[in-house]
Amino acid sequence: MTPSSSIAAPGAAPGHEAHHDEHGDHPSYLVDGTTVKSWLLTVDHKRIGIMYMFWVLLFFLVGGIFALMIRLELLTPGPTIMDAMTYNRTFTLHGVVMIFLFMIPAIPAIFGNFMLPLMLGAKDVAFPRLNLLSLYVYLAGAGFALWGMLNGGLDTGWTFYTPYSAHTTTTVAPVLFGAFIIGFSSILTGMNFIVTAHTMRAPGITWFKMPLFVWALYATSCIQVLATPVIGLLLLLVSAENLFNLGMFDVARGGDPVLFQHLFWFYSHPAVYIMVLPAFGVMSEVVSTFSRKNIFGYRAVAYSSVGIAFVGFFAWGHHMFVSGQSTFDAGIFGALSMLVGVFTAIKVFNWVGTVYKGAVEFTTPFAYFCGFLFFTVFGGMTGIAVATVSLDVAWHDTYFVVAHFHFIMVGATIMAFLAALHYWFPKMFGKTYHEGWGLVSAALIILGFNATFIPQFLLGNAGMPRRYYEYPERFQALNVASTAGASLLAFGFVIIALYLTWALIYGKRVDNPWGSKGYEWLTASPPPTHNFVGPQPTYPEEPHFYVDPKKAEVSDAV
Amino acid sequence: MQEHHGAGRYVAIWLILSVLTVVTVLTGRMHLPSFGLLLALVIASVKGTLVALYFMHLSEHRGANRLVFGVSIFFVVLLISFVLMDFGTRFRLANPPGSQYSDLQAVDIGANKAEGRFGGNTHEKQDHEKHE
Amino acid sequence: MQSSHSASAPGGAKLAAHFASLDVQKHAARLGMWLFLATEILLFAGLFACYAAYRFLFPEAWAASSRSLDLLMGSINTIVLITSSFTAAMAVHYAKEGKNKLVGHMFFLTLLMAGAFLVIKYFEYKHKFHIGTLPGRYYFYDGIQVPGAPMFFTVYFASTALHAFHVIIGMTVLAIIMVRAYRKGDFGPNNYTAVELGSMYWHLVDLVWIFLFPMLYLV
Amino acid sequence: MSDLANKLLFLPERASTFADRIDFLHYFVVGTTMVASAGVGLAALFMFFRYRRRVENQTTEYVVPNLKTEFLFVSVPLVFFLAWFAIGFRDFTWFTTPPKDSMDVYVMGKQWMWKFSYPEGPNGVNVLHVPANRPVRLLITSRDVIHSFFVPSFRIKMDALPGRYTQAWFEATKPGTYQVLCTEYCGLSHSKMLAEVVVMAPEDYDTWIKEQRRGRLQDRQDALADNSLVPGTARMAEQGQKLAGTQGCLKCHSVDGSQHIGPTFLGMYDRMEHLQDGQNIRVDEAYITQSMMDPGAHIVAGYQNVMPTYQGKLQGPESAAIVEYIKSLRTANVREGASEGPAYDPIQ
Ligand code: HEA
Ligand code: HEA
Ligand code: HEC
Ligand code: CUA
Ligand SMILES: [Cu+2]
Repeated sequence: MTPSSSIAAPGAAPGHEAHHDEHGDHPSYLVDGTTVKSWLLTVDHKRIGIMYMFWVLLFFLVGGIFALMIRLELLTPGPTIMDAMTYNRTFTLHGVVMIFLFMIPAIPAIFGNFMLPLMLGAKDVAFPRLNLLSLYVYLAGAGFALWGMLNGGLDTGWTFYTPYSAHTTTTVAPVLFGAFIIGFSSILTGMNFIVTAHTMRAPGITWFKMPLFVWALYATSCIQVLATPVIGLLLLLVSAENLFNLGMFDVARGGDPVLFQHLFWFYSHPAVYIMVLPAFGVMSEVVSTFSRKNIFGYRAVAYSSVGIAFVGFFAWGHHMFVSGQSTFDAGIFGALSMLVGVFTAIKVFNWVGTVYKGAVEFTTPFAYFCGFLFFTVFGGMTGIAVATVSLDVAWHDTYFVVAHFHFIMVGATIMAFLAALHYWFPKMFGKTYHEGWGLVSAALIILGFNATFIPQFLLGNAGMPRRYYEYPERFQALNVASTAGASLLAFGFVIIALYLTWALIYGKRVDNPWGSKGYEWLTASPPPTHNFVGPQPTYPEEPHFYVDPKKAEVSDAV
Repeated sequence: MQEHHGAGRYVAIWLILSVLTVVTVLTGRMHLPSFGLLLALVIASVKGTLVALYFMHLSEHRGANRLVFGVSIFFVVLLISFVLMDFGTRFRLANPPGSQYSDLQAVDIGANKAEGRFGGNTHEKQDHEKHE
Repeated sequence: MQSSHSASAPGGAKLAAHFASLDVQKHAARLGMWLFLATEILLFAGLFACYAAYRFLFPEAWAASSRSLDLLMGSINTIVLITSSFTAAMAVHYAKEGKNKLVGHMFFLTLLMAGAFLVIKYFEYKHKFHIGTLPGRYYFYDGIQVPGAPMFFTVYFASTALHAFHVIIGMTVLAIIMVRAYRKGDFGPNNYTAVELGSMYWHLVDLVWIFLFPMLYLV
Repeated sequence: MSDLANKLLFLPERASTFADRIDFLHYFVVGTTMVASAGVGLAALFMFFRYRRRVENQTTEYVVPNLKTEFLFVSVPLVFFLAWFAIGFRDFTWFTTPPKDSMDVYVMGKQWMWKFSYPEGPNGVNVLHVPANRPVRLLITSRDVIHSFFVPSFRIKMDALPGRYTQAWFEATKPGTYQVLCTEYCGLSHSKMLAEVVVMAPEDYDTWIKEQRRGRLQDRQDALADNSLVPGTARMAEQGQKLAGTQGCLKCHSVDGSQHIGPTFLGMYDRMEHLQDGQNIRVDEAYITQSMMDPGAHIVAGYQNVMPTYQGKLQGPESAAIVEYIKSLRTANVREGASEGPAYDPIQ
């Protein structure tokens, strides 16, 4: 199968591949074995990705329900639907579920698992069984955490700051232990991806011919491997403190709570790049496909992923400007935080450059790309704003910070997640969804998102602290606006859930509806179990090469 | 891809490691005033390097493996040094009382003889109110 | 579809279907192991950071407390662990030559020394429980009366316990490989990855101890 | 002009020299943010219209940036960012180095109230009086967990760490009353840990503090305190007092120190209680709650096991209120007032 044959007829009716499952010689991974066991014990990266998708979406729903509870509670200044204790548990669980159960595994474990080997022309990831193990480890951790949540919950905020977390009477240990276990799953995935990228590239795919999604995953994986153990240890120490009074951060005996914060953010700041780098990777693929252009400045984008991962490790102290940390450290961390912004800016400008002179088709993934671009710049620049040391004195722990990170986590990462979901839906299931509904819900989500979180920036300016169950009345108007926006947002998600489920069953069969020239589209949709039938396809010069071969003149300028 | 060495090499490394252990114990016993810990850590690093290079065959492995090891050590150093910088330069009273970087006494954080935390810290509650 | 193992290459090594060649497979295994070891190093990094911070703050307490440890037992343990690391390295050496029996013997020696290490550690712990040099609020030792001393023992117990836990894991891994060497005896010049990775793990345990020893006993 | 900007950005009134200093940077950064994001968004939108796909499978030119472009991508943001950092860090250093002549006030955060004390008295709860136009240094500590002292109108914030001091300083520019909020999550009533700063004209302040030190106008403090700002705990203690009466606790427990059927509530909280079985136990929230729910679990030496269980008779908030009430009856065996140095009660 040559590349040209697979992308010959974009959007066309079912290609010959789509019928494989019927005559069964090279069945697609979806139907190759239909027993429950063949799914639960599979080592096929694609099936593992699909199983991850199920669970991750479920946890997104759970986290989203918590979010809506928060928003409802904040509708009025006083108690609205719950008491203070419940509220405190709700935002903690919202944070924990969204971060540890949803956002960190979301793109790498679903789309990374599915696409990485396809993009490298490999039959699987390097350690298929570890890959399966990571799923079960994740579920075990999630089980622990959920059990802890149901049996008392936890009210420390997702940051688990001591000494509060060491003394609260809520069930800290099971949730922390759950998060600790999930950390292993994250490490396993990361190791697997790194080794896969190093050893499993098909002949012809050199480092600088790898799709940018792979670069992004590679950088993400490095962070996962290097940062996760530190929080693992920290979670153990806090559990030990809570259960047995180990005393590592015990103030009465000379311990230092700020040390805890250093260790926490040593992981959690790089972790925000675990959440956003894969999103950047997805968007590099999406923007190439839909503007039918090679990425403008491929190397710059690739290097900047690694650059972000690296300097991301030097910025953790910017969460602690007013925590009693030294002025000197604050200066260093403040300055280093700025560097991350520069690397991100490189990416942003290169994406815009990719659209330049392209041939843009405005589809649902591209709609999300537009939203993403705005949110990333706005969210990222407000990140720079809070990294500006003197300004953070006022903004720290107010709704401004809440708005900043939702802008970048919901605004950037979820937009990318949704774009990936729509972009690769045909790849994963061989079917397509209804474009009209896609655009409607994208519009709803982008609108609802702005309505939810822009008021929160203003709330933060006005001085509303975060994690507030009750608030002074002067903040109510903006809170009502935010809650209204959140309901719009939720509505958008419900529509997506409906039409995608519909498409899963009744969707039109397609092979490569976008005419994409990404490497993953070289094989059939859905791919056969071993990704390729027959000899390995040869890979074109680079992914996303849409130049007319007849007049392959290269203009080396802007 | 990997050469095969005789057992002699491992024996040699083992001997060096043992000797270094004895050396570090001896220098440690001398309680050298300022650079004692430093010396001990240097010796430990030498030992660690030997183990990594020869017992773990890092010297023969591909670049990627060396990079992984190097980067992880680098991040350990990064973590420790930024944290220490913080303690060394922050507002003195924000350090744990009783520590060498704080002007407050340990009793201020509720330590007293009766409760046997630090034992008999003889500094009673005293004139530390006037921080200047 | 679940055929991750298929082709069998000469020398007993199995080539999983998704790898290009045995060489690549070995490289992948090693790289994976190094990455795993990197996570272990960073796991201990957290404790080292706690150690460094508190030692920086309470140098006198550190000096006094470290002198209350039993240097002799600590030194013996260091030598024991280094020697066990040596035998583990020898196991890889013999595995490459296909001398499976010797591989088993070497790992057996390693396990023996690991056991000895734990026994000595046990006596050290017991003594501490007896005299009261315990973490945090459990501290009741009258001998050292400096602020920060309980902190030292918090760090001491946290790090040695975590290390001991790694020793136990390592012992389990080595025991499995040892049994395989004795029973199946299929290690050879082309098939010693398991031995190599197992012993790498063991060396890491040793490596951590090489740092913990001076940090705790020789401040 | 800057008033308009303040309104648009919902910034609160600007009432300290620090606020004057940083607000300009605030407009600059937020303004650039809006311009940059709108710019990037519009550029993408424009290109979408300009470069719409016209035929299916349209091919495109191969465009790569030259070095100059890439250099521009890097340097433009970098210049902005570094400039912000430089200005920001200069102001931050200014904020973390109080002037030599500033007046000290000790601030202690405690679940869930703020205590203020002046080196030579007086002490106060939840209301901080300061003079305008004089630098004031706050030495902030906490008695239990981390809190954070935040005055939006002054744009200042600093965490209160248990068992040690952090510092923050400000110079208020106009008399008035400004809200203080706790911005570090500290448990149940985190959102009710409010207080206020009363900025007085310097002369008024001088007379005020003189009167306070003479100790004559003790209750003046209460008169000044805004009732709506009385912390939740105070209200809870009140409620607890009522409950203790209606639930019959006071039939057996006195509140004046005299022994009755049960031990007195006065000073009960935080004391070491000697138990029948020879053990000692510190009376804390958990123990008090347990005593209500399962009185037989620990019997105080010298008393009978006659206390009925209140399991099922008291709701969670009710028992919490009673606990607060008992806590409010603590005696002076715990050092009070931040001016004595940071005292830390580990919440066991
Ligand atoms: C995906 C998650 C994510 C990402 C990517 C980021 C990205 C960044 N974050 Fe954010 N952050 C969080 C998630 C994230 N953050 C979370 C969860 C918290 C709160 C944690 C908690 O306390 O609960 C937080 C909190 C947080 C704080 C602490 C605030 C406080 O508590 O006081 C700070 C402070 O510096 C900060 C900074 C930054 C910076 C500098 C970036 C940078 O990486 C941003 C870089 C991007 C850009 C700069 C945009 C691109 C730039 C351009 C296009 C250039 C524009 C052109 C010109 C200037 C001409 N973040
Ligand atoms: C990835 C992370 C993530 C995501 C996606 C979100 C999403 C949202 N978050 Fe949250 N949030 C955090 C991470 C995240 N948050 C963190 C870390 C904190 C800090 C916690 C702390 O302080 O400790 C926080 C805190 C936080 C607060 C502050 C609470 C406080 O400080 O008191 C608020 C308040 O408005 C809020 C709101 C929202 C809203 C309205 C959404 C909405 O975007 C949610 C919209 C989603 C839905 C409504 C779900 C709809 C889903 C479906 C219908 C299912 C679809 C199903 C299929 C396709 C099968 N979040
Ligand atoms: C019938 C008499 C009686 C009533 C009514 C009663 N108690 Fe008690 N209580 C006792 C006695 C006797 C003891 C000491 C024995 C023990 O520890 O159980 C005691 C012990 C306690 C203790 C432990 C005191 C300490 O110093 O260790 C607490 C706390 C307490 N009671 C709270 C309450 C509260 C709150 C109520 C009301 C809701 C209440 N009690 C009602 C008799 C009573
Ligand atoms: Cu005190 Cu929040
Ligand atoms: Cu950060």
